Amino acid sequence: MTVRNEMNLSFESRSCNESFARSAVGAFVAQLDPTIGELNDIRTAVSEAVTNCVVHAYRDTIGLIRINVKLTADHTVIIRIRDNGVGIEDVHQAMEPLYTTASSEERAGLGFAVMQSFADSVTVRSKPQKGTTVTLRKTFARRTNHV
Amino acid sequence: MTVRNEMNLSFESRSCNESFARSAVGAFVAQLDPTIGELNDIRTAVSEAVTNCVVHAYRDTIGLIRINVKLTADHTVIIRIRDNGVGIEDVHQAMEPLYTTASSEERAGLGFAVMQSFADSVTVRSKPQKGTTVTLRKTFARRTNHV
Amino acid sequence: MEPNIRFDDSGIRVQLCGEIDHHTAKDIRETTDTLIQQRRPKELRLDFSRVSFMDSSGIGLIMGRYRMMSLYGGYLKVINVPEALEKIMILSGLGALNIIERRENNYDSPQRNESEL
Amino acid sequence: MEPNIRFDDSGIRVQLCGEIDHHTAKDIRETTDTLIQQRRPKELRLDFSRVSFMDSSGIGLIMGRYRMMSLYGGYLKVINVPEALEKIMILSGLGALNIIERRENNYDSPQRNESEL
Ligand SMILES: Nc1ncnc2c1ncn2[C@@H]1O[C@H](COP(=O)(O)OP(=O)(O)O)[C@@H](O)[C@H]1O
Ligand SMILES: Nc1ncnc2c1ncn2[C@@H]1O[C@H](COP(=O)(O)OP(=O)(O)O)[C@@H](O)[C@H]1O
Repeated sequence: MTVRNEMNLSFESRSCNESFARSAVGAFVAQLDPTIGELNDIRTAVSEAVTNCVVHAYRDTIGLIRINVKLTADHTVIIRIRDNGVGIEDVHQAMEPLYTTASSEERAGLGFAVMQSFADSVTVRSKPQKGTTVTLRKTFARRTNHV
Repeated sequence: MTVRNEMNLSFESRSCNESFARSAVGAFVAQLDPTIGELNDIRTAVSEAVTNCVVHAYRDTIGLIRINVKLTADHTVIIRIRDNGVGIEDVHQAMEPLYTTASSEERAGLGFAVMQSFADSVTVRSKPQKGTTVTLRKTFARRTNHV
Repeated sequence: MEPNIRFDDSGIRVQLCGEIDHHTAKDIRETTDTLIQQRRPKELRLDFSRVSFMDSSGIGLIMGRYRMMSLYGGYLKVINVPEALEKIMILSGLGALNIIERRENNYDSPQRNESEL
Repeated sequence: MEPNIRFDDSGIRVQLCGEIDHHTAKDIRETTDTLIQQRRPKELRLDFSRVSFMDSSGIGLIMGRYRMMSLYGGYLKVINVPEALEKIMILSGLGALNIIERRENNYDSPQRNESEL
């Protein structure tokens, strides 16, 4: 896995940054010449992970969200989204579709389900009171008109 | 000067990141609801500063470019672009229109002139062999349909 | 991002625009709920034809309005879902509620029929 | 970003597209210079109508082609500059070279006159 290009991004957990985060990651990933559908998948998965930091990790506070994006030689994007928030006690349970600890705020409990469906793989590492790291991976179809 | 929102970005000095950098900064600055012209000014000034890091600061090497963007309560954006490259001996001379040390590569020597014309102010701090920090500032016109 | 609102015989149609995420859903929720409470329409139609992006916050938004309309004895329709949003609509399980209509005539083209797929 | 190229009686017209910066200027330069060397046209027209962004790398690109055309005894014209690029074109001092034409007919609309402003 040769990394061809890499970027780091950090910003505060304000909800107005959700749209910025997916735009910035999208602009970087565009270098791999994804289809519109693939780009939309990435933007959606990133939006879910970042929203979780805003809504859950830093509930009632403002904290730092850090994103690392790697583009590899084999048309794969690896996106790591990190927070130093409350963390998740039971990651397995958290990833179950419809499970949410914030139903009063109309969270659908589908964040992780969307990430899993829109990325090729999702890995979650979390420590209560320490924070959470979500890693998304997606390989784009090689297009004929692309070198 | 109350900072309302802030972000940090870092990436390698590859020329394909020039377009990513101005897109990411543009997406963040869009929160201040600038006009299309104001947004284009910012994108252009950022493109000049980032290109200088790619072309001059890290000539023949790949190094890290770091960008910090602050949005203040009074509709001002402050953008700091930093490199740890070769630095500039004589900043005053470097900022003169048409001055360039890379005319063989068709640099027009207008990078700083464009930054000065497209931003409200440009500050340059540099140390030979240490690197350069360019700070761009621009205040957007308050628009009537905007809170 | 302010939604356009339109009243007709069969109820209220809310034309959503732009990107729907956790941040923008808040305003849409407030506008829509005020309308529902004031007007108690029989039918609420959420028109997605001009929505360019949506994440699971949009699903929460739809589910919440669905529940609210049911509470008041009315019903919700989700209309004109663009192709780009089909994947997330399917994944959400909203299909089972039978509230999604793929194509209805657009807000801007009243000359077309209100026929449904 | 590959530029479109068109030949006509008066020379060569190169239709540039998208964003011109230090990164994309490289390819444009190579394509254009190969053309100039192979064809030695009397006139080279760079059409900016579809350029959405340009920084000072674009100025370097224009100046370089200007010099090259002069070298071969031809001349350069910069045509159809969009409003968004006027600010940087003015700042560049290119105006003094008298090579910028604000409006010429567009590549895509040959029915219009080749009249100049
Ligand atoms: N970054 C995070 N920090 C802390 N808790 C999280 C984080 N991400 C997810 N969670 C927990 O996992 C649950 C499920 O997340 P998700 O599937 O995205 O649904 P939703 O965000 O709609 O609740 C959340 O309700 C929350 O309890
Ligand atoms: N980040 C930087 N690091 C080192 N040198 C720089 C940097 N930015 C500018 N310079 C120097 O200043 C000169 C003028 O810069 P500029 O006005 O942007 O014109 P150009 O980039 O076209 O040369 C450059 O040719 C270079 O010598």
